[in-house]
Amino acid sequence: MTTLSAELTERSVEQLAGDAAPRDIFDELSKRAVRRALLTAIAVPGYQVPFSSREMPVARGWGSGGLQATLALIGADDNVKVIDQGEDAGVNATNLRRLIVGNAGCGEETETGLADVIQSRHRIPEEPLKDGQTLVLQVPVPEPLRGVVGSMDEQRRMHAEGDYAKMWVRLYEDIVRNGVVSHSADYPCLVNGRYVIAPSPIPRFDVPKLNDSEALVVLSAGREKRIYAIPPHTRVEPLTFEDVPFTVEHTEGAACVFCGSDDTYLIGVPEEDGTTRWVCSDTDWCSRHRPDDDTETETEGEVSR
Amino acid sequence: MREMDSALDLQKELPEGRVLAVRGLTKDFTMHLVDGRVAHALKGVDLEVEQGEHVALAGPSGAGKSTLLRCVYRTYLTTSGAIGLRTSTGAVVDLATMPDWDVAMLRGREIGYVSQFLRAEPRRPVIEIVARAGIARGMERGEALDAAAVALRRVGIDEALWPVHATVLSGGQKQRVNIAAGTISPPRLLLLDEPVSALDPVNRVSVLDLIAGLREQGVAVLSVFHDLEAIEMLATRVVVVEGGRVAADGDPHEVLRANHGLAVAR
Amino acid sequence: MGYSNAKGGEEAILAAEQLVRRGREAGSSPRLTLDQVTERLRLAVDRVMGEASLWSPGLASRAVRQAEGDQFEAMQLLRAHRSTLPRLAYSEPVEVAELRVLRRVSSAFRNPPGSQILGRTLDYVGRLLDLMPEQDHERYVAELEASVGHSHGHGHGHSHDGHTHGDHEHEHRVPENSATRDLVGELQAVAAESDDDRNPPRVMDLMRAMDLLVERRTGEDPEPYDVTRQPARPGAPRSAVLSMLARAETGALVHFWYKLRFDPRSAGHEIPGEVRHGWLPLRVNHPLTGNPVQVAEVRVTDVETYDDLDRPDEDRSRIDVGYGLCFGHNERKAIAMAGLDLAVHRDGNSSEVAQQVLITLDGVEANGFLEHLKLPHHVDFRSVIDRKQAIRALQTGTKPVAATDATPTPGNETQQIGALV
Amino acid sequence: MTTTRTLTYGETIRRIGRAPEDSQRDYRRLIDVLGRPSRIAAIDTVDGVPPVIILAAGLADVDVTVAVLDEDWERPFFVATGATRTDITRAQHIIATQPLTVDQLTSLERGDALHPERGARVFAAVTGFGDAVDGADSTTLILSGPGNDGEARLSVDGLAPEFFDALAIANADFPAGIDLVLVAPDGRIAAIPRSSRISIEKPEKGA
Amino acid sequence: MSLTLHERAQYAGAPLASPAPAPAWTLSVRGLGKIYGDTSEESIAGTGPEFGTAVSPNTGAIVAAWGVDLDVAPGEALGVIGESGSGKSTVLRCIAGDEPATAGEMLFTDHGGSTERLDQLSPTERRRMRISDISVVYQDPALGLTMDVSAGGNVADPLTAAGWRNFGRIRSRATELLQRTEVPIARMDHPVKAFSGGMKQRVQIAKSLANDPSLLLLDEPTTGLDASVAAGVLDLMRGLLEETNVAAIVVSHDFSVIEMLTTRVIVMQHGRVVEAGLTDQLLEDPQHPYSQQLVAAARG
Repeated sequence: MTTLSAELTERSVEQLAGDAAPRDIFDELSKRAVRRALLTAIAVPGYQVPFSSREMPVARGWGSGGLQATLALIGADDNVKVIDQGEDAGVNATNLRRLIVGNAGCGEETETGLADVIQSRHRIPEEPLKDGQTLVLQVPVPEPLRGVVGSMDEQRRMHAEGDYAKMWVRLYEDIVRNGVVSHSADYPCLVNGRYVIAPSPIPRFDVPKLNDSEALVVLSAGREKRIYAIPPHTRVEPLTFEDVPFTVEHTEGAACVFCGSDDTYLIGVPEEDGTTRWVCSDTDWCSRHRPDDDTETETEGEVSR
Repeated sequence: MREMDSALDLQKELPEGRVLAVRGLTKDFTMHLVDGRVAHALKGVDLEVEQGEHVALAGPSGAGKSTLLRCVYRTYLTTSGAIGLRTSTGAVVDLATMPDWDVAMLRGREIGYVSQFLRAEPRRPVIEIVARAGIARGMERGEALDAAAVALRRVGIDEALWPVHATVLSGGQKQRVNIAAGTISPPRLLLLDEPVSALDPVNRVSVLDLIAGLREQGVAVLSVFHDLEAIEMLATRVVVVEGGRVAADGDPHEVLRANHGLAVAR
Repeated sequence: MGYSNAKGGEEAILAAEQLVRRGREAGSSPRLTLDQVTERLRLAVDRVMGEASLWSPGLASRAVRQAEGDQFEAMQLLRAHRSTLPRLAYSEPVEVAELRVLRRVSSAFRNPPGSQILGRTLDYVGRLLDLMPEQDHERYVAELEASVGHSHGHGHGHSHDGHTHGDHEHEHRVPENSATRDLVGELQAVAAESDDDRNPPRVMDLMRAMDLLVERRTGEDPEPYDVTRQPARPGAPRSAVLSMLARAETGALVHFWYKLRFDPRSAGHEIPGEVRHGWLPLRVNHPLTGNPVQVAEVRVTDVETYDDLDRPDEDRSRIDVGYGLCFGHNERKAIAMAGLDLAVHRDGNSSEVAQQVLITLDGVEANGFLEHLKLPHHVDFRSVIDRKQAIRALQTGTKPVAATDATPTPGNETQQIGALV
Repeated sequence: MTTTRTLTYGETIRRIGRAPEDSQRDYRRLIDVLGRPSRIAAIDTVDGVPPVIILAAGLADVDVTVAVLDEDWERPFFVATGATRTDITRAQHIIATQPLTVDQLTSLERGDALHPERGARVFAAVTGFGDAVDGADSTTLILSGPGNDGEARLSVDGLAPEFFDALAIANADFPAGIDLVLVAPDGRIAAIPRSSRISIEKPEKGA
Repeated sequence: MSLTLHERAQYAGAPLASPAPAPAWTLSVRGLGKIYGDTSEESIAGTGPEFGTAVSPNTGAIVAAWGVDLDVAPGEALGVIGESGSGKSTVLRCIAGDEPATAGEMLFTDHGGSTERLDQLSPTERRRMRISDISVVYQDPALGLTMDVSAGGNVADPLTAAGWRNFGRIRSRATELLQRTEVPIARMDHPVKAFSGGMKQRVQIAKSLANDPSLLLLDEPTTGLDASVAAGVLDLMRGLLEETNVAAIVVSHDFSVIEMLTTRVIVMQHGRVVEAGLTDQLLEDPQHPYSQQLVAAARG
């Protein structure tokens, strides 16, 4: 396989890889490698495509995969939204956002509806995503079979042959032993009726949002160097038995103290007196659904751009 | 090794009405574990049994009577010769050379075999043993159980014994269970090897009546009895076997008288 | 003179030592002062103290300098030095609830009681190589000082333990984005006020209130297992596990924790309820009055972590707790310790995991045994060759060589390995 | 459908190589159509260079093996992108300015269940998307599968129905298979991932 | 040794001219061979009963089985008997797909009538056959069961593999099968590692019947169990074989197992079939010296 690179003497690397942007943290050719891997991921929904994941200015396990996917997708005329556990202001989200904006020169946005690319850790925004938007989920462990069988060769064989019997046996054992499927976040799902995936540690509450979504969902695992995707309008079903309905996190009577919502994902804030104050995990959605006369917190209206 | 009789000749040997035609049957045993010596148990036997006929084999013990029966039932492999059988469908087969699977199927459907040498199946209730024979005949399970009940009553096995494992029964009871199994429905060919030897007089008479009754239903019977009285009562023909050959074949009374030298073990 | 020749050996060793000593002083840069080590390489100092299990920033910085930055060497030096110190008394049990927090974060709760105190951490600082030219350093420090404006006083400034004013953080208010301000609540990016008693309520108490925890308290309060006096063996109580973890080498702990993540039995991972870095008072009983007197303060990192019990033989309705505490600011070590404390508890204290935690994670032991391979082994090797030749003789059918008259190895006098002069 | 090259060699090279912001924009449009088979989008064209070359150039570098089935554009492409050239049966990316024959299609690497990522990606030039007035050279495909809410239609001009029959067969044992990107001269693009089930709508009038 | 009229193909392992016409065999195997090591022609010579060894003098390869022919019909159980090392388990593992055969054709017809050449299937297809067409009960339960999983879970494994997705139906099917194999239902949710040897075999049997296989392979199912437990398992096995129309191959070194479960049997020695016949005929009138030896040892 001869290469013509020998003829490239006079062409500098810059022309090939684009001018190194002053704040570059991720070179152009690495972006192309991620893009090529993502093309396969979209064409084979749910298959974990191995890709040349590179170290980022955030530690492995802190979003290096999501960052590479976002940087490969985002353009200067895009708006990026970055959340962690549903919060734009989370310290981790803030750090990632400033790295992305710094590198891509794109706009930043907290309103889900106005963002072109949304990078998130452990949550899918409450606001339904629209055609043209892309959700990038940070993934700690891409392999749903890790807790089922130890050998990685056997895991690959099971995916290649669509042989997930052992996974179903685990669910059966779970129900038999605990009366309920005790698998909490990162609930295994079947994509396009073919591949079982780990949807990243989103709560069960968010899993239905992946089914038949208008937006493209990209799941990127930097440490384990795998990227996989759920194209729009693709069937995503949580693995459950027909007669054991898929239940989501719900606490009777819990409602957000700020916006009163009881059908968004709420988290309990323990009070000194032992009671629990419930608040929306998706802080941006919450701030936009407050009764106008909410006196408790003075809404400062315009959200920082 | 003689050229195997082609099935065609057997066709001729088994006209309508004839059930069994043994032609040139020889049986040798090669005992590799001793020194490879060969025992010639049967040295060329010809024999027929018509439908409804009861041919009794007589002769001293060790003459090859049981061997002959076992060759017919294919428990023993025939060394040479043919064992023609005309089945209830009219097909003619050679039990000596028929493939094993076909023999297994045919035995169940067409041949009854009652012998004291049969080992009772372990841990099998009496009713189950007899019902299995019915199922092998092609009966449904329910039908087979009913037939087994009838057969067992006919040989005087009390209902209390039905759930009992056959292995724990007395010799006589086991023999009667075997008879019940062998005659659960009139087989095409019935092979009897000392069917009444272990029975007390009362049961002996009822079994002999049973056997006699089968003949009237067109069953071809080939039997081995030491009990001359039984032979006289049942047999339509007697074949005397001596030294692996047929010594005499004819009317029971004549043959027995001519061979009064037959030692009869009471 | 042979590697093993009595007289010659001494000369070789002395020559090697000279090389080391002269090497350390070579180079044009000025000698590294102890303060520079403690101030600029403070995390190296913290780590060595942890792994040598001796709290003495001063001695530890000496060890780091002497070891020229080699972590294992520094740990070895400090451990050996520790052996020269007599053990005069035992401190009173330390109540970790008294920890005066410099930094305290919880992964399990968004707003833990007493709020998240981010404090000084690299977690959210861009991990990019700083290529600022040396000459710009002065201006950079000046700007840093200016941006701080008022600077907090911070009490524990006595210099011997290596803390200078650089330890505090300027006020870093959460961005004025109203949507997040009230919801993030009391996110305090500010370092704990050094003098007021920064002592937020424990997340553990909250978990106990929710009655979700496996009850591991047995009511008794046994003397802790002293691994320096009684070597730890599988089956040893939890206190032995905790102290071995505290002395373990950080890299070994991290890798062993990571390895467990790939075993189906422990594939999931725990969630830290609390990660704290701060000061702990150390008290001993006054020899005369008999009541406890604070004699020192020790800076530690401790972690309390929670795991969703998901094995067939475990109570699925409960959560189990793991704990880890180590000297200095070494969060990755404390988190790994807590995780492994949990793993040992769940697998049983004579399980394979327990054995590995108790036996294989000590840096001084592991490295010592590894590097011992450099010791002469020619006696054993000669014997190995002998057996090989015997077997080969059998395989090739040549006359079996009697053990005694085995042909000696080629060139049978020990090889001359002179010190590299 | 090769454009007569009026550009100097150096100029051609410069135009093929896509600047980062261009290849990023092309890519977003590509994954838009790949994620929704039958959707048509458009990339910015560059005078004198076929759009299929432009789109493929934006994704090419030394780490991808490429086969360019066009004598005129082959050398400039490799000089401009530094991609690794290989023959059609081993290439990860195939760039076809002329319609691929069925034999060429069946010779492509399809990967297997253990390595779907080895399946080839074909950038094929087409004359249009159902623009031909009389629909003469047009094939209407019925696509279903991920990305489509039920069935969707895509008319493609310039590729014979047999080509799509062969594609359907090549992608029959999913996840092995080939992903197809279609590029019209005016820069419009569409794509058919291997996950799409393809059938050809029989034209009403005659064969 | 003089050969009887029946010097037919079944004796001394010569291949039958064509599969017996009568029944549609569930499995018809011709020329099955497995060689560990050099699989060339050279390895064959010098191995087999006549040479008293399976190790090839030329190449040192182990000819574990060679030229093995057998057929088994629906509803029938075929016995394969021989001492350890005779190649009987190797034959079974090749049929089961646990090991690739070196040679031979294996024609399989399920009770739906569709036919496959097992030896031409890919490993993936072979594994799919093991879900609902061919089941195996191993001598060592650990090969057939997942020890940490409950008895019910182990039976659920093939059901879920076959696509069962209703928990209630899976549980009742598992319960029904475990009851049929006399496993106490109160213990169906305990991990099988806590079960006795006999009970583990009963769970294995329940699991093997989960998807109504067309062919059941039993590899020394009761070896290693103490007599009374073995008897229970054998009675269960006999009942199941009689009730269902499954074709079965029973590998054993124990004639009482063969006698109880099978109608026909083949005898293997040093990798070759030395005799084939009806089970009662082999016991009463064994032809081959090795068969006579086995019968004498078993029957005395």
